[in-house]
Amino acid sequence: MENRLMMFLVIGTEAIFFLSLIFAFVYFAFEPGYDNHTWQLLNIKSTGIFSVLLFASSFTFWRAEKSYKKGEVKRLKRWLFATIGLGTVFLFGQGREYWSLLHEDLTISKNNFGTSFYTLTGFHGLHVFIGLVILAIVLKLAAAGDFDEPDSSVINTVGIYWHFVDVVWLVVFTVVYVLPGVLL
Amino acid sequence: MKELFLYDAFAGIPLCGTEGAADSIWGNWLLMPGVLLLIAGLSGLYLLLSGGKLQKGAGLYFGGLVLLLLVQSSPLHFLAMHYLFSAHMVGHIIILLGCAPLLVLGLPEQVGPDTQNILAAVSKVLSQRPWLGWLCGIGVMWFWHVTAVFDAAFPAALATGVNLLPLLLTFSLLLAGALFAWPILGPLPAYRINPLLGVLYLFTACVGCSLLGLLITFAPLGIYHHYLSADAYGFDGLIRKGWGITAAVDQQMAGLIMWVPCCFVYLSGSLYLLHNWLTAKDGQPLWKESGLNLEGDRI
Amino acid sequence: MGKLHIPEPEEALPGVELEDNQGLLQWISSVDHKQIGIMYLWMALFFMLLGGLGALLMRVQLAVPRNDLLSPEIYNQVFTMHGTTMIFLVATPAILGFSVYLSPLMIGANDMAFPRLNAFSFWIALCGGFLLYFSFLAGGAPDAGWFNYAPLNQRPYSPSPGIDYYCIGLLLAGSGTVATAVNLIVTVLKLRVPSMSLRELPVFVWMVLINSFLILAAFPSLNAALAMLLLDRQLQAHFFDIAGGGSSLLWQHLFWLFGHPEVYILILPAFGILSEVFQVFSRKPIFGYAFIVGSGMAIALLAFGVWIHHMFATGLGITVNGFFSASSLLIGIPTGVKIFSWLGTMWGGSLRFTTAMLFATAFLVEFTIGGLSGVSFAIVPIDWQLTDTYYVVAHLHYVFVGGSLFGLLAGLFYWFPKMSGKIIPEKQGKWFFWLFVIGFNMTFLIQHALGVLGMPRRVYTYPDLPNYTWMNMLSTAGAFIMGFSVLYLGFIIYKSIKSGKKAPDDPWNAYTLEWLTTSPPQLQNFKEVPPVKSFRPLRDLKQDNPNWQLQDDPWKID
Amino acid sequence: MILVLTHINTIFLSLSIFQPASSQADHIATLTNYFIVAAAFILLVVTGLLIYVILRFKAKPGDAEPRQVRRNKKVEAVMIGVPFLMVAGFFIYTINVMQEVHPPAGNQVPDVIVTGHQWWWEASYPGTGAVTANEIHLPVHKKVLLQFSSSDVIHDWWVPELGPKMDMMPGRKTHLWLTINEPGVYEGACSEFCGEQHAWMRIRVVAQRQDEYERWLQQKSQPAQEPQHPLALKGEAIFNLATCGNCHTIRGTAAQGQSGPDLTHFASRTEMLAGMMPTTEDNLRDWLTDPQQVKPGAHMPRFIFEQDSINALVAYISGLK
Repeated sequence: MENRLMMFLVIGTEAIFFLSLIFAFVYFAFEPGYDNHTWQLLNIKSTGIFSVLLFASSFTFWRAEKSYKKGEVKRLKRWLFATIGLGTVFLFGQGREYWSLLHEDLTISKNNFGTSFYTLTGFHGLHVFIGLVILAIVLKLAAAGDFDEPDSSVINTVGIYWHFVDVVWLVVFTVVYVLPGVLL
Repeated sequence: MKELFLYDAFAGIPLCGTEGAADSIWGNWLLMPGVLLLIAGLSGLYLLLSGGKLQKGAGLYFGGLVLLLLVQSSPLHFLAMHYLFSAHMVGHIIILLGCAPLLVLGLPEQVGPDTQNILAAVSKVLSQRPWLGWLCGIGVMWFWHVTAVFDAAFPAALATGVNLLPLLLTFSLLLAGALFAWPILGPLPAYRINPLLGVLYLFTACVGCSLLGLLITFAPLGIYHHYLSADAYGFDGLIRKGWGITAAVDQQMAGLIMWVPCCFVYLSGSLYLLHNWLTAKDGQPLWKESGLNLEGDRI
Repeated sequence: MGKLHIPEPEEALPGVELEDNQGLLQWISSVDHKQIGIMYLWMALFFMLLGGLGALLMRVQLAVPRNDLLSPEIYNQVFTMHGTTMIFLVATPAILGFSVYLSPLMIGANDMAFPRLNAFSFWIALCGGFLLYFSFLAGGAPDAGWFNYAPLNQRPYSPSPGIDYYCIGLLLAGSGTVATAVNLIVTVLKLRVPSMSLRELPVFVWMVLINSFLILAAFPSLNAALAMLLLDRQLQAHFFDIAGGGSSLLWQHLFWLFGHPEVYILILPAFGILSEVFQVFSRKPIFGYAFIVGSGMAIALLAFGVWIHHMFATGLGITVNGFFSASSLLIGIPTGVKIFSWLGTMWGGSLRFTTAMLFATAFLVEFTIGGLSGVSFAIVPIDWQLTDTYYVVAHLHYVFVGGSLFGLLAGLFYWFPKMSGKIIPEKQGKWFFWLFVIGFNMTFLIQHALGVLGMPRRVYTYPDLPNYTWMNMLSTAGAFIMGFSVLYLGFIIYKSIKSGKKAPDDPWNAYTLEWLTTSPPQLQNFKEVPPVKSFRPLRDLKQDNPNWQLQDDPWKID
Repeated sequence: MILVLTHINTIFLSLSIFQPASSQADHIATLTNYFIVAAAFILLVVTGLLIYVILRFKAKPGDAEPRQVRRNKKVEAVMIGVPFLMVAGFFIYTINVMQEVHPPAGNQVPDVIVTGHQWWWEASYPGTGAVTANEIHLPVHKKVLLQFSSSDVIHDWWVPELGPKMDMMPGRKTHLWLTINEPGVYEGACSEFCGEQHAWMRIRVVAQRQDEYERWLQQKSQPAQEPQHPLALKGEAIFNLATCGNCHTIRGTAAQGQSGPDLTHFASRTEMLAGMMPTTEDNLRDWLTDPQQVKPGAHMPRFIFEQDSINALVAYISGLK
């Protein structure tokens, strides 16, 4: 129980961190320097697909937790592996998007859209990356037999974090990719 | 003057002179059948629940309805519909955080067994999943202030036809407000959420509300088109110049009303919960353990 | 009377060998909350000497008009470091030190919920502090003030790497603080003796709990702002760079969204300490437990709704100012409630003026002055006149020193016997008290007048205008008395630890559980804890046991 | 005791915000006075109670445990009620004064546009061509509108006797209303930390009767006087040769730079370097010899001039009246 409460508190404080970044993004969206033209460079379709994959990783993790509770360690490992795979693909997608945007000459110092876009999505990517590292450790521990008995709160705790990262992306995706298209 | 009546679901019945034609803003009282129907329906609901008798707390319930009637038919509503975003916001807040909690608080205590079961079921769902009520309360607030939805809620955006949106708006605010208040003020004390969880519930609601308020306060003028449109009844000069409420000030005030006073309502609620909890006598049951219990088994 | 098993630290910490007598190594490798708490306090004292040295340098520079002892370049670094040090490296660690040391003891636990995280938080905060000071060697300390306004914090206006160190140092220290807050919340909510409900938490622990939530909610926006600033300075991003389309107001919003709650973060635990001190030395329970807790909660919640009052002079318009004037005025009410609650605690009591109680009593006056001058900033037109002048300097020192520090000093004298097992002679404590109070008021009371007179803050010198010189000179003289008194405090602490009289376990006939164990407590705080029936569990225990003997008659009433 | 109090009182009355010289400052001073009375009352109540409590309840040897009172609802109600009423009163008053002092500017053309620079003030008078620095002339008995902005970091306008301060934000415009009561010279200073020389960014407001003000404005709208003396003529040549005109403007000549103060009527200002020193030939000479020595951090670069050239420049610039 202590672990879970700790993780709830951590994601609470992380949520406010992301709110601040989103606040900055929206703040600039109202400023004249915000370049709507550059927003058009974003590829909502391909990013949408990668987003779906990230959301799918929440599902696979949920399956992993279920398997763990039932004591099916083999399945746990499989679902964990799938989760890591999906997360990695998402990061790959983000890298791909950054690459193409840099080719379009949108850098972090180009204008304040670039500034707030890279910062917001970059910090989310960083959280995904940290999540992947944690998941890899969990997978390693599972392989070492640490989770043979379903009495640990570790998997559940890591799950809180991983679902949180997905929820943050849901909000970021809506604010950065969807809403400007609807409202502008 | 017919088109003026379109601003609610049904034609309005002016109380003092023709709507919008009164010499002073304060003369624009208007009874609208849509709202009257809603109030009648809610009164009927009370009688249905209570078995036709007025029980303890009926004053709160009907007080809520009278407040609703006042908000919807007074010049505040007139201003809200035609001139002031801030008046519109005051109306929202009163319905969401005034009328709706009053209705919930005033629900009859003695109800028939069937009704009892329904109330218990609703209470159980809401107290086990407090985020549901939270999401309703905050979600509806955000939803109606998405610029496109907001502008659509006014008849000005529609060329013809009867616009059901304003009535829907009122009703949805009332319902969301009730669902929001339920886990805290609900009729079955056994199903109210843990007061400390309640503090968190209200504080996060305040954050949600503040963010929207902040957004509206600092957003550039003109993202909500409705109040920038033409002066329909000739009060523009009085309001903009006489009262000094320019369009920019109006939008700021609207945002700030949602941000600051609205938060004080939530915060006062938090403190009320906390105070009751701290001063309660031992052994007095205040709440039942709910499904979501952040503090675990140890309080 | 059922006794309960309390887990030993070893059980909570599989695989960690804890041994005594390993000297310094034992401290460095320690995960014991008491040692970490004490290290926090040493850290605070160490940086207080550094920050105080800065303050004295400034006061010397300002003693006479048109002084050129310090160049403006150096002066700006000194005052920036003074503020940053005192807020982040003195007040915060001191508060965390007391929280970490006392919370487990007061709730009958043997350690924090996550002892290793606890150690990590301390060391990362200390590293942050050292990194910040390393900037002096790396080409210049930060020089844009502790609130580091944009765009002055940008490269073109502050090319030295100082502000980069400011960002990284504060990010580290801030992460440590947040981690400690998480740890404290979990500890208080999960590790209490099972019979202690939240309604029986000692007031101090309540304040720590509320404060930890405040930290969790406030620090992320600072961290976000620092990250943005670092990106601006290192990768040429445009958050706060006006020419590139950035905004200087964005920094102010994010900074004060953190900064205003931070003021309360620094004062709430002090309120908790004072509540304990007032109770014990008045021999009465706190007047209005619900009120004192509730007003703490009210302050914490309101703290997030008032930050705009730091921006009244930025031209946001009278509508915005008006609303935030209201919310800022309102936050004065719970603060006032607390003052009267403490007076109510003293009323009808049997007051014993130990050094701790003297600090608590003096606090009531000093903090009322600081609180009232604070209210004047909620009144927008007065703020328009007086913000960013020496009146603010006076106000914030009455709040931080007359409020937080007086509370912390009361706590230091109150818990010193418990922490060290030694006694500070009351006579020496009282000498320190009077020196400090006189020095403090002499330094800062007159600064109210300087501000009203027209002296802006953060100036490295000033022209010889009527009354400026003697007022500044008086302030400088006071600062030296204060500086001397702090050295004297260091001396009496050192002397008491070295050769002080051994302290009994419960020297003050106190009310809370930390006095149930030995002075200083063993590694394992408690073997067993009696059932808790109220927020004064130790008093209940004494009442229930008529044969309870105080080891030693603590009261020397003079 | 009374003597000390009277002395303190005289000092306070001589203090700037209690010597309001504009109607805006008047409003604020009245509000401040009410606040001081209320604050003094509260402080008196707290200290009074405290002293009483200390005297009355100090422990005596052999005291029994006092009665364990936990709360008192009436006291609690007073504790919240009285401050609430006071706060409410001040809030209403605050709103009133704010509306009096700082109404929105609307689209009105400002009388003066003041721009903050590191570390000096530029003041231009729209519609007249007059531009000056650090010494800002304003008419009395007229409600003037000042518009503020900044060319670099945040600065802040504050002249205590004239009332409210206002930030100057880069990239934004702020404003201030002033109705000055009496002619006179009012001292102020930049009130937002703005970098190395924040201390020497002082303002002088010279308030003049309407006719004098207009005469001043008329005179300052003129281009610079042609130098007569041969040394001054030489100075003008050096001024142009040394690219001083890249940063400074001297109206009527080729010098049209924008980043330094306008020097067209430099010598008519009584102080130089934003209040740092009086405008004298000696000070000017020191400044031109090594600016960093005089005002470290200032953005004026050091030119290596011969002593003769400096004398010529001083002759030229100090002739610009």
